[in-house]
Amino acid sequence: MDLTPSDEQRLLRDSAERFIAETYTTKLREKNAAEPLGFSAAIWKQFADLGWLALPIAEDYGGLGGGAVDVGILMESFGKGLVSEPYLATVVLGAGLVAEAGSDAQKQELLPKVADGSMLLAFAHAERAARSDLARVETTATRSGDGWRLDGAKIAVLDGRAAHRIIVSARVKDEDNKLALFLVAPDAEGVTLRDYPRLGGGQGCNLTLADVKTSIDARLGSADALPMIEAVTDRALAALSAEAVGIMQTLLDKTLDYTKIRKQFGRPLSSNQVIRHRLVDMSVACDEARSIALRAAMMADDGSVARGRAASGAKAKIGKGARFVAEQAVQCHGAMGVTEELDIGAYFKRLLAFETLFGGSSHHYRRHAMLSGR
Amino acid sequence: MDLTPSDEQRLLRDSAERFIAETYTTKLREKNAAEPLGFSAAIWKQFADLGWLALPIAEDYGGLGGGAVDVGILMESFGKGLVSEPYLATVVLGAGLVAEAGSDAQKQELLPKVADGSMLLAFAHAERAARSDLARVETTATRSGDGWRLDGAKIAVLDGRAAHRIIVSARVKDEDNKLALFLVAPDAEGVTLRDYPRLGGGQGCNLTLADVKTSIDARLGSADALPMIEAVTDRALAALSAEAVGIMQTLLDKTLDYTKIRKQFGRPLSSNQVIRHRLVDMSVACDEARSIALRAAMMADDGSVARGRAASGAKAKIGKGARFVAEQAVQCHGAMGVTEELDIGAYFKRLLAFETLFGGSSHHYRRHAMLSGR
Amino acid sequence: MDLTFSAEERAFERDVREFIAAHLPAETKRAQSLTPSVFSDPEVIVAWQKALNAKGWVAPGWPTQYGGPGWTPAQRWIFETQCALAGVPSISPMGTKMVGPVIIGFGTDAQKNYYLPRILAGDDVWCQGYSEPGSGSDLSSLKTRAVRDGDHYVVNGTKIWTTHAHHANRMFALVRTSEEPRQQEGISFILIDMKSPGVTIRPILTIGGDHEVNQVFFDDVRVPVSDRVGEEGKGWTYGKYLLEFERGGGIASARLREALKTVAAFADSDMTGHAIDDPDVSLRLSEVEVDIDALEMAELRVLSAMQTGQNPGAVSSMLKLRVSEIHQAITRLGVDVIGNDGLVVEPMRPLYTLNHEPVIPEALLPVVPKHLNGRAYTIFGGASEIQRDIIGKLVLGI
Amino acid sequence: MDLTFSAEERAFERDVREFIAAHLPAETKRAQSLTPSVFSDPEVIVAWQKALNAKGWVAPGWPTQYGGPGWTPAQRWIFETQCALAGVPSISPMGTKMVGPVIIGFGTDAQKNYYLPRILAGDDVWCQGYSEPGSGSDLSSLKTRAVRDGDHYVVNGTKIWTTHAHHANRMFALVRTSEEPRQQEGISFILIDMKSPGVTIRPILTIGGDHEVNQVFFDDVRVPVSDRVGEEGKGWTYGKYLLEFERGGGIASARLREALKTVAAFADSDMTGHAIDDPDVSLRLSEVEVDIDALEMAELRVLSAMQTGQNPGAVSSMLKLRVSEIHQAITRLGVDVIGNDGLVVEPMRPLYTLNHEPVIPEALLPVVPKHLNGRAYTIFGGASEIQRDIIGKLVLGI
Repeated sequence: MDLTPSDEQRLLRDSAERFIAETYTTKLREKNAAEPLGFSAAIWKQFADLGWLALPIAEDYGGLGGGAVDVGILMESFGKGLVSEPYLATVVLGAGLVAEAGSDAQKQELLPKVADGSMLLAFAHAERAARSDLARVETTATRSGDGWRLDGAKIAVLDGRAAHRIIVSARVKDEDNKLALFLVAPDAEGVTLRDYPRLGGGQGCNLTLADVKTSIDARLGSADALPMIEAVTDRALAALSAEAVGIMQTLLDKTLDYTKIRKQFGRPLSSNQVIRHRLVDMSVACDEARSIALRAAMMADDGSVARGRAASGAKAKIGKGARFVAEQAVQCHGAMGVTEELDIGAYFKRLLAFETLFGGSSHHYRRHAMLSGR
Repeated sequence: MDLTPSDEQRLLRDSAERFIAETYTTKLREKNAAEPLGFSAAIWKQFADLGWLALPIAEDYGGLGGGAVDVGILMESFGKGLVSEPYLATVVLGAGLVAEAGSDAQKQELLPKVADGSMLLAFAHAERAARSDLARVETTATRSGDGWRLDGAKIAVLDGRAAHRIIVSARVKDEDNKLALFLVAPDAEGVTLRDYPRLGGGQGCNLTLADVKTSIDARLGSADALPMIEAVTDRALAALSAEAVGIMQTLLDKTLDYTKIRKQFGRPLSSNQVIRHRLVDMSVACDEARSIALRAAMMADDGSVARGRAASGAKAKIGKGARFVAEQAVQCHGAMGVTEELDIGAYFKRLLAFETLFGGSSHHYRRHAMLSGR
Repeated sequence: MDLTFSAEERAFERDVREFIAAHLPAETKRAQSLTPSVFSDPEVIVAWQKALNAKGWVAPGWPTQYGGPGWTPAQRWIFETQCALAGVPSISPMGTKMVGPVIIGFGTDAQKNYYLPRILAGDDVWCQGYSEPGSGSDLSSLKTRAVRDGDHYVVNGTKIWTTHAHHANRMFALVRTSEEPRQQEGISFILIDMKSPGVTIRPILTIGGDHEVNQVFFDDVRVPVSDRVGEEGKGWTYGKYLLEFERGGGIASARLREALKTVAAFADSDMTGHAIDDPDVSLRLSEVEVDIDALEMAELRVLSAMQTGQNPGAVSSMLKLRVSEIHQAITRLGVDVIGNDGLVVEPMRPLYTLNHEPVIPEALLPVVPKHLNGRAYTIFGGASEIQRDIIGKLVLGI
Repeated sequence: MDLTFSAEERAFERDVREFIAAHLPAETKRAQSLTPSVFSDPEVIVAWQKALNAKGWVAPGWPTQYGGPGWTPAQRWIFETQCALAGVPSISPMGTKMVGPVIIGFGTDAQKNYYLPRILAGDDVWCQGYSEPGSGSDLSSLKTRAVRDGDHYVVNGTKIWTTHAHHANRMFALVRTSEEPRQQEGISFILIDMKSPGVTIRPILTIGGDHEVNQVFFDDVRVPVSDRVGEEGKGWTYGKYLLEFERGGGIASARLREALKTVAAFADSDMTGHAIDDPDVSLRLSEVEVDIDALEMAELRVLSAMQTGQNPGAVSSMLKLRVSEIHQAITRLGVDVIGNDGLVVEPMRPLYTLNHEPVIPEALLPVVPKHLNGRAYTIFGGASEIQRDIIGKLVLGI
């Protein structure tokens, strides 16, 4: 039993923190937001060069074989910089699903390219009627000629416009409505893509699939995809939780700095006991978030119940804490906090997006309860 | 539209406040707690003389025909004194059920006696398996010879030991399990009564009914009793809400006094901004409680949906506010607050009992939602 | 005590409803529902204000001699409730609720005769010049100076968080006319023509992406001394009077109730996958509704007290606190209800000028911006922390 | 990073489990489960402490030379977890965690040789003499005076909130031995024989109806100077050292987890009409469980840091804050779970001496008293407000 990071993990943290501090400035963020895909190809290349894209990919497929804790270290730093590169979509979700569900041939084809930065992926799963229920999918896959035909509508596809392949979940009519995953090219006929700037950075899109034809080998593996989707989503929850920790910590740090300097009625804001105690509560929330995010990462490879409880617990608790920290950071910044003059608002929005993604706190507390047999 | 009290209401408030301030002291409270029935017969006589027992009883039956707002004025004062006399059990619940469900003969027999103080009543409805669900009753009533036979177990019967008649709810087997109410003498054969001091003052008892025989006219009316139980319970919720307002206000006042005088680190506690703002939040909670309790009283005779939403809304919201005020009153009193040295603890316990009685806040928010068609 | 209306009041309620039905343009209603900022743009309000002015209903709080309708508190309640029910945009408070009462209370006859009818007609669009960079909720520290030069003041300095400065032709402002040991002294209340040479405006985007507030710079701006309201150096008193007016909650529960109903309707629709089936959403709808019930009763108690001539007093800070918190609870619930659709940012502003099919249902577009902008409710007009200080002092004596 | 145990650690875990199974009397377990006060009565603990002492496991935090078991942090973790799982009563912290470390740190050899073995064996029952009426969380204002008279101090004054003074034969106390301009100076740390003439004890009932704390009066009580620990006038330093020890959370998550499990078991039984079917109860069980998960990770992080020689620092205030809040959330959930049965007051104390059939199931009797007494968690040992002041200062630099 040991919670001290390894030397490799310390190095990873140092290099990520340095990268964010030196490179990922507000200016870069603004530049990225103006890019057609919402991020910078040059930065993505840097990620590849630093080995970050290869980090959680198995060594057999050109990766470094890192675990969820390592990804968490990276994500926490990404949170501090509000990184908008599609790491979650491509590496955590996309490569994660390929690794989990794909055949060896599919892994050999796709994963090394993800690792070297030449392949971007996205995951199209959520549907409007499903809300946060992972099992609820109405998109259908039908055998058609020598391939598949897909029909349905997906929302909240993270960074779908940038992806070379979108992994689409659908129910296979001929197989008792089993859930399956299909690789779809975004420019395939019948695919309509409405993209939009995403709250807090990055992009998203809604996807309509009308009579979309794919080849027979577009299907990732052949087993029931739901357990795999759950496993990968739990890993995404752990990664997002770590990212949220970085965002929360940054908001706390900025608010501390601001309230120490900013004077009202002749005294710094932080001389108000009410503000001081609130900062303490924000700091407690950050500390707890760090604890529970680490726990979710450390349990990401456990059995589905323990893993799911840890992931949903982290998402739920950090959701609550993030809301508190974000709202109080804005409140303590006063009028400046509710404008785009400072980047407090940008961090606020990213945390709001965190809360929304994959379902909010009450959804995840309920999932936690359900997995506990309640 | 007018929210100013009438002259009669102002008089009622003044006399009740005066009575509590002058008569209902801590010493009387301690004396009452040592009484076998948990309250004082002399005080009950005074209540009768003051017309308080007759207050909500119809004029046709020897009462004053007052409404829920008038009862609320009285109950708020009772809260300030932590009155332990069985006003709720006898006047609000007992007489309320008789008035709602009884035949004219039953009303003629019982209500004038309640009004003059010679008849105490209690209501035995809750069962352990039902939790707060008013409709869930497993006690049965069977026709037997020329009367009824009752079997079952009731809990949380308020002031049952003191009652001359206990109104017991039961399902009538021969009438499609319709809910009905029966007048039972506590010393009837087959009735076992386990009484106990009640949290926060007064008494309670658990009741077992094993082959209890009553006369045929022990049944209150003959209609389905559930809507009547709901109506009377809603009025009890409004009355309890008003009582809670009195308790909350007293805790706020005492805490204000204490924190202004008590010094720590050389300064009064109230000079701490954190304490000051907490007192403000307590005062906001008191003010909101007063508003919503008044609303429940003013809507006590509305249709069942509006009435039920108002009553459950008040119970739910005041439950939350009461919890906050009670906990912070104790916290601000420091170690003294968690002992029986001051009466802060007594008020705390009465509010805890308030929260428990007839179901907690989440139960009542859910009932509110259900009545809203959700 | 009685929560029901008299026959006269019911008749008035009918009149108001009919008036709204006859005079509220459909496009005004749509624009209002697509407005995620705190105040509605003047162009959204203008037609409605003209109609109201013709009826004499623009300024319920004004004495009849200046054009107020002479309503009882119950009538004001009914009017506000019907407006809320119908989704009517609020008239800008800058004129009717802010500078208007100050002119009525402290202005010269010439000022009254000139400005008051123009406020009612909407001929002037007003903005408020109080806050300055660095002053926040501590207004007494303001630094914008007005130096006397003959029968003019020459104004230099800057104001910030100026709502609708970019629409306004008039500003009422607090400026420093002399240096005094007590900061509150030496401040005067003046009216500035926004078209004057030397006035420049820098837009500030809100966190929700809206252009509602600005920073305004004054560079040797000349203001006639006749546009000072009241005595020189007493501006702080008038400003405080006005702030109390601003804080004096008024009747907010009706609009909050409608905002909650809108969220509930979203939750009960396909647009959100029937979020209402989530027990948490359903329970929170009840929680907030009961909060509004309590607020409504508090507002009615204040109205009843006013009807019998009592002063509502510091209760306005308490109402301000609760209104802002309830507002935020509603907008927050909205975000949770729309779920994944909250990730969509629609950059077009104003939203009501949108003329393409949005990615998500049009009605959902303002949900997230409203929540974002709504964080300002506990900051503007005296932050909640300041309100708690005030309540502690005035109500609890601590 | 790794959350699993090594083979050695798993073997140790087995040893502990077997030891508990062999030595924990059933009546001790019942008494512990029926104890609603913060600390267990000495009579409840005594048999278990004797068994532990024979094994050398009484004081995990002590150096081996004084009888500590020399465990690694992981072993301490395992021991605490197994004790929690088995419902073992906690050894009184007054001896092992409070006065013991001060004697080890600052006592003479004679004091160490005499007192430490008696603490381990449970021969002395200790109480703490810190708080005084009026001092609250501000200990530096204490007034109990010890005046030198030959080789004795003569003590006059009073201490309050003295846990188990009525069971104790020994008190460690902070007393004023001289008047100094800085209040913290002039305080000494002395050991008082509770059987001395002039010591009287007034019981104070807690809000839950338990006799756990007392007020103690000293009327010319003579204390040998040899029973002063450390230097005269430096008592404040030792007292603070000890307070930090007291605040230094240690390993609380395991017992909190068991307390939550108990509530969950009540909720999942006929005793409560299956309260667990209430979605609110189910959700709150998850909420608190996740809070405990986070606390456990924080405790493990501190243990890991200590294993590599780092100082946990001000994190102990943070843990104290969370432990007290989580404890209160659990007891509160207990009250909500038992519903109407929470109205029943059972006046008999100690509850484990009850020998009649109670009105409600015996297991539910401590639920409400635990909640009531539990309000003290955010007050004793430095109120939460004080902890927040400390964290602000030490962690955030404000």
